[in-house]
Amino acid sequence: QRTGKLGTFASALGQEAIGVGVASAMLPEDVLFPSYREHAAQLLRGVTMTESLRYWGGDERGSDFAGPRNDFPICVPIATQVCHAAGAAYAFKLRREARVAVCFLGDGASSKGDFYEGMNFAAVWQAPLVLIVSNNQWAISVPRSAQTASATLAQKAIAAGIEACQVDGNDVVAVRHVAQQAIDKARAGGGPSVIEALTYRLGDHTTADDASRYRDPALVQEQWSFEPLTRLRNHLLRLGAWGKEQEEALAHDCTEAVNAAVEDYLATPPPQTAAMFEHLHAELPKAFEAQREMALHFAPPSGGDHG
Amino acid sequence: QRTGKLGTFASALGQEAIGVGVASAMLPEDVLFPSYREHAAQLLRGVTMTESLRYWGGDERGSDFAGPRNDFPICVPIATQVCHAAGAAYAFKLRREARVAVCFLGDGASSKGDFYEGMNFAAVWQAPLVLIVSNNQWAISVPRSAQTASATLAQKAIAAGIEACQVDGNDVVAVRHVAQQAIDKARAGGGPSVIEALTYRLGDHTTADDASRYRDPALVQEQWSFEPLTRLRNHLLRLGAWGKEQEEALAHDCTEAVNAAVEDYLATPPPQTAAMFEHLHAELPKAFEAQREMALHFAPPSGGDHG
Amino acid sequence: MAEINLVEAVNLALGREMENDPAVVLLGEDIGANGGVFRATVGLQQRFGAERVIDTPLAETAIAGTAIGMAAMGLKPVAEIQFSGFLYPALDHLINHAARLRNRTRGRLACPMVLRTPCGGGIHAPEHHSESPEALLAHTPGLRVVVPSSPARAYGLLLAAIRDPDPVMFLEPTRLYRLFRQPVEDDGEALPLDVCFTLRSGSDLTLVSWGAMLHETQAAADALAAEGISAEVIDVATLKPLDMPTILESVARTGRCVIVHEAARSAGLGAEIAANLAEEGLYSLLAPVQRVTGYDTVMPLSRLEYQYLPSVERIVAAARKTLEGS
Amino acid sequence: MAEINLVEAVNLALGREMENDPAVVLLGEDIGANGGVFRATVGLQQRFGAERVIDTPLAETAIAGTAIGMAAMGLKPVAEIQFSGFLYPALDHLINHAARLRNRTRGRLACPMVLRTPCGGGIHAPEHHSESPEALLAHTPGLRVVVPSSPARAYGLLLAAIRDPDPVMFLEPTRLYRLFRQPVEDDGEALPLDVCFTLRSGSDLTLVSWGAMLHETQAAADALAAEGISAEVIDVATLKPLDMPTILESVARTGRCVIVHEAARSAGLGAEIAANLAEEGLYSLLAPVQRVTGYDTVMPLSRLEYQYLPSVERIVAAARKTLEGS
Ligand SMILES: Cc1ncc(C[n+]2csc(CCOP(=O)(O)OP(=O)(O)O)c2C)c(N)n1
Ligand SMILES: Cc1ncc(C[n+]2csc(CCOP(=O)(O)OP(=O)(O)O)c2C)c(N)n1
Ligand SMILES: [Mg+2]
Ligand SMILES: [Mg+2]
Repeated sequence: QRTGKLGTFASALGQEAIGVGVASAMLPEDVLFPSYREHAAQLLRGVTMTESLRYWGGDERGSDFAGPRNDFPICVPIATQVCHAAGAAYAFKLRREARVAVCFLGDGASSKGDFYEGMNFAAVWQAPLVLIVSNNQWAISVPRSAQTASATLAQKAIAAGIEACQVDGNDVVAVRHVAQQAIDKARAGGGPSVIEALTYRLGDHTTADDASRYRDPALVQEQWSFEPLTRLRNHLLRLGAWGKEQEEALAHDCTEAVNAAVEDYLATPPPQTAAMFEHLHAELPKAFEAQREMALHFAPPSGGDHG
Repeated sequence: QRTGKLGTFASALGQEAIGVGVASAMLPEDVLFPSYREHAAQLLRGVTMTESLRYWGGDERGSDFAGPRNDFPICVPIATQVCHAAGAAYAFKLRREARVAVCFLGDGASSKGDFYEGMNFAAVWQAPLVLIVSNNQWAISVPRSAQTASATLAQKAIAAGIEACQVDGNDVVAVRHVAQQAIDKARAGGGPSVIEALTYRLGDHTTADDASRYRDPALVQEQWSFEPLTRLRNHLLRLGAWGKEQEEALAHDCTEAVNAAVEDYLATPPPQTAAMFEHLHAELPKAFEAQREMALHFAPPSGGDHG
Repeated sequence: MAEINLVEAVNLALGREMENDPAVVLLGEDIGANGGVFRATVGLQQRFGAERVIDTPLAETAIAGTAIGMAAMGLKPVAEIQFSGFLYPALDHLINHAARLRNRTRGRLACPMVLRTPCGGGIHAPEHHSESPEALLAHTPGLRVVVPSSPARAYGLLLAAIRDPDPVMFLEPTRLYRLFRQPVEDDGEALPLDVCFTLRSGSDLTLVSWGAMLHETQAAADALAAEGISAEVIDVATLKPLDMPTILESVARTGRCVIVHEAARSAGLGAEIAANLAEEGLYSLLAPVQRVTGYDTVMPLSRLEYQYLPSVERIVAAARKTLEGS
Repeated sequence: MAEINLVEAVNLALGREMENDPAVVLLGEDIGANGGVFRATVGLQQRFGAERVIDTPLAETAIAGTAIGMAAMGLKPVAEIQFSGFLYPALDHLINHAARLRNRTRGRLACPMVLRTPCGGGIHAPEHHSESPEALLAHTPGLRVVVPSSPARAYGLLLAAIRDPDPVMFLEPTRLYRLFRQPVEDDGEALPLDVCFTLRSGSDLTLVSWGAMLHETQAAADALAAEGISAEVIDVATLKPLDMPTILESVARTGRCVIVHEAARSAGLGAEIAANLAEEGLYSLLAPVQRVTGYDTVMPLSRLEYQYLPSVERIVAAARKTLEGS
């Protein structure tokens, strides 16, 4: 946004362990239903950084994942993805496929009817659905305490009669453990589960947000001591499974990968005007051809502008 | 319907005790948000049988209650009334009025997002709302067991962090007792509650339905032994507080009242064509005057036809 | 060949396509054991099982939302919204997701679903049961909108809707469900989803309508014929995408057009047709276009509904108006 | 007199009316401490307290639904839907309840609520943030629909909307929020809710638009003026009820009309205006009506949005077309 090269972006800062723990417990044939904040999960699923940059840069091609062809694109209308995931889970069950629909949502999303209705359908169907509620304590400026009077978000699953648990969302090992259990259970026909992963949004809501307007930076400071990467590093160091060299090598590899992705992204030819009409329907109805002609007639030679 | 004098009608057969028990615990200044089946509650609130007949006969004037001026009209879009009731409860709280919003819904309605979202808002607001879930075991042809996997409907309140209980909905005394507690608590600023009143739909869903298509009449027969009026009668008889004379007197009074109401209803002049435009807005915008003229121009002299 | 009514034709098409294609599933409220409140799905759960004819909990948002997930994963869900007034909670999923999934993913995922819902008034139904929401759907890019007006077209258009690789909104006029019978062969032949049907040719003016209103429109054409006025009658059938060439060609011949629909006038689909005439057909118009529509008021309860719905008298009067002074 | 932009004008009107009328309450997501994602409500919670400026949980259905309950009980709720794409879950309550409560109860209960939502594209916002849903609302009997195009009109029309005894949908073009400033006096003067505003008079053709598109439309009028073509520019402002007399009077003088809007073409509000011209203004039309609109495609992500939105070039070209051969 600031550079004009990217649009609004929602950072996962502080809650990366959830995406990693969950996605690492999924099989390739499972299907991910991501919110806009679970980049970690998408990366593990095989969505490339270049694709993510394209999407956030304002280009639909960013959702045409080369890797996980069946994963859903990022869902912006909050909680609606829960219903889509429940329907997908039903399809798997109907076809006797050992696949699981894994869906991410936030604490704010847990207030929306879509979450409740979708969860209830999946429960009645005993469909292979795992719902991960990433409770980062904030829905933009609305704190968890103002979102609902329920003591936990996990207990919302009681309303649908399904199993739920809370987990320390900043402990990647713990997340992986409970996610594996829920996914295995779903795959085995045991029905849906809800996992409330407790974490904290360390960054602004998005690059368009300024959290200092509504939350005390001191609160955020405290939370940095639970930051998941530091915790994992310390854990591995204690185990002697990690050291300065690996750290540097990893940092180096990441920088390389990010730079390569950014270059790729910047080298992407702009979307063409005709793209607006290409995938409206499998085939463009005759009735809209004139509109396509007009769009092409008035199209700038350059194609689309920068995000 | 059959006589052509009334439209579709949803009978409360078998669940009259819920409406009576709840409405009798309300104060006049409280506000009722009825579903289409809680005639008993509406009657106690002062909605006349003539008004009900007008509504079900296809005449909006049936919702212009002479008695409870602030009560909401019957709500047909399932569960939406929960949100309206939550908003009304907020208004009472904001103005420091000791009034309670009492809202009826069914077991099927408890699957809808509106129920969940409205309940959650009221809980966050600690607003004076009492939700009565009349669980009559059926949503048209869908049995309670297929509606949700949760063991009870009362436990759905846990999702919003509010108090709930189950009550024998065919025991008018028990219903009155728990309703009084919930309403008093709400009035005193104690926040919302949910009451699941267990009952059974003894009749067809509506006069347009034929329940024999989807449920075994034998099941219904069994349920007749729990029919609330019989139970109340037996109870009063045991107490010696009721006898043949009272029974006959009551039957006589009821028949009189019903006949009077039906006469009243049949004597109601038909709605006039202009009525379509009278209450669209407080004042009809100029833009629609021509449409009004046209409607009047083509109006049959008789006015509206029979329901 | 069996003579069937419109709701039986819907049932026939559903059964036929469930036979043809194991990916087709039905979901909705009371569509199973009860066979649907209008009996559109009667017998299908017995035939295809409860896994393919799904009685859902009471939640229209989730009915639409789960259908999208099913469709994206290769099923061909046909969702039923029980009555037109309960379509609104499904709109978010239809507009934000069903209509866009293909575009959003550049064709990687698609949404081959059908949403069936009864529509329109005229059967003295309760409140919120007599809506005509077609314009809301037709305004939404990515949705096809179809309204059949006869058993034969209901059968052929519904087959086409189910086979279409993208979301189709299929609105069934309740008043026509049992109004008349027609021989319909269960031959699995679909009808095209992008053409109007000319039900009657005429030379003096063009009457354009769809759904239940074609009943009044045809009656009006008869009344006009009795006066020696020859009216062409066009059934739009597929409201989006709209087959304007057929309508423009007709008006080019007749020079006069009356559009009839049940939905409220303002920003209804009749406006879109009239607008196209003002843009593409202006020079062939010999008289102002007339719209005979529901009023911009709330659909009244049953006792006044026939004063809200366009009547034969209103259509005939509008037709005469286009012929005034000629 | 302070020079303010459109979002500041919205804030000014809200503050003014909350001062005037204790029944006015605001509810929505992030409107309190955060002052709204577009800063429309900044400072109001501090001024009027958290009981009157309510940060709700994340649920648009309940935001609309609870506002209806508040309004029926005598409050004057002004609900904010955070972004246009999230209006859809509120439609059921708006269409089935807000728009009908007065009619259903014969005036016993009413719904004096305002629903504010940003609308339109052009600010490179994320997916689902650039919708133009005005036609869906304008098609709904019982709703008023208002779209301001300047700080002064935003102030005056919003005051009128809050004071109106019935539901008003108030769509705020995000692209105009900060585009320009204008002196606006906080005099509590409301503007009428049923008239168009003629922003510029002309004799050769009439340009009709609303909201952000008036920016392009005015620029087009300038470009045409440079060619010696005199264009009248009308801001519809209140889309429902529609002030057709003003538009018809203008077209009667100019004989030519170009309608510009951002929403998809099919069954957009432009169709309603063009339809009225074909009905009431046919004989004054010297050339086919032209609509310059968003395409019947999904609003693209930011990199193509300016190719979706009507451009000055497209408006000028359409204007020239109406003048061809004259
Ligand atoms: C239906 C809907 N309403 C509002 C928004 C605007 N919005 C985007 S993110 C957000 C807060 C979501 O909070 P949460 O669910 O906790 O997820 P988080 O952002 O914390 O990951 C809101 C209100 C939206 N995207 N969708
Ligand atoms: C939103 C919505 N969907 C569907 C319907 C049609 N419908 C009317 S009653 C009913 C069943 C309701 O069951 P329940 O909530 O248990 O109430 P009951 O009829 O048993 O009193 C249905 C599906 C409706 N009125 N509203
Ligand atoms: Mg959050
Ligand atoms: Mg029930």
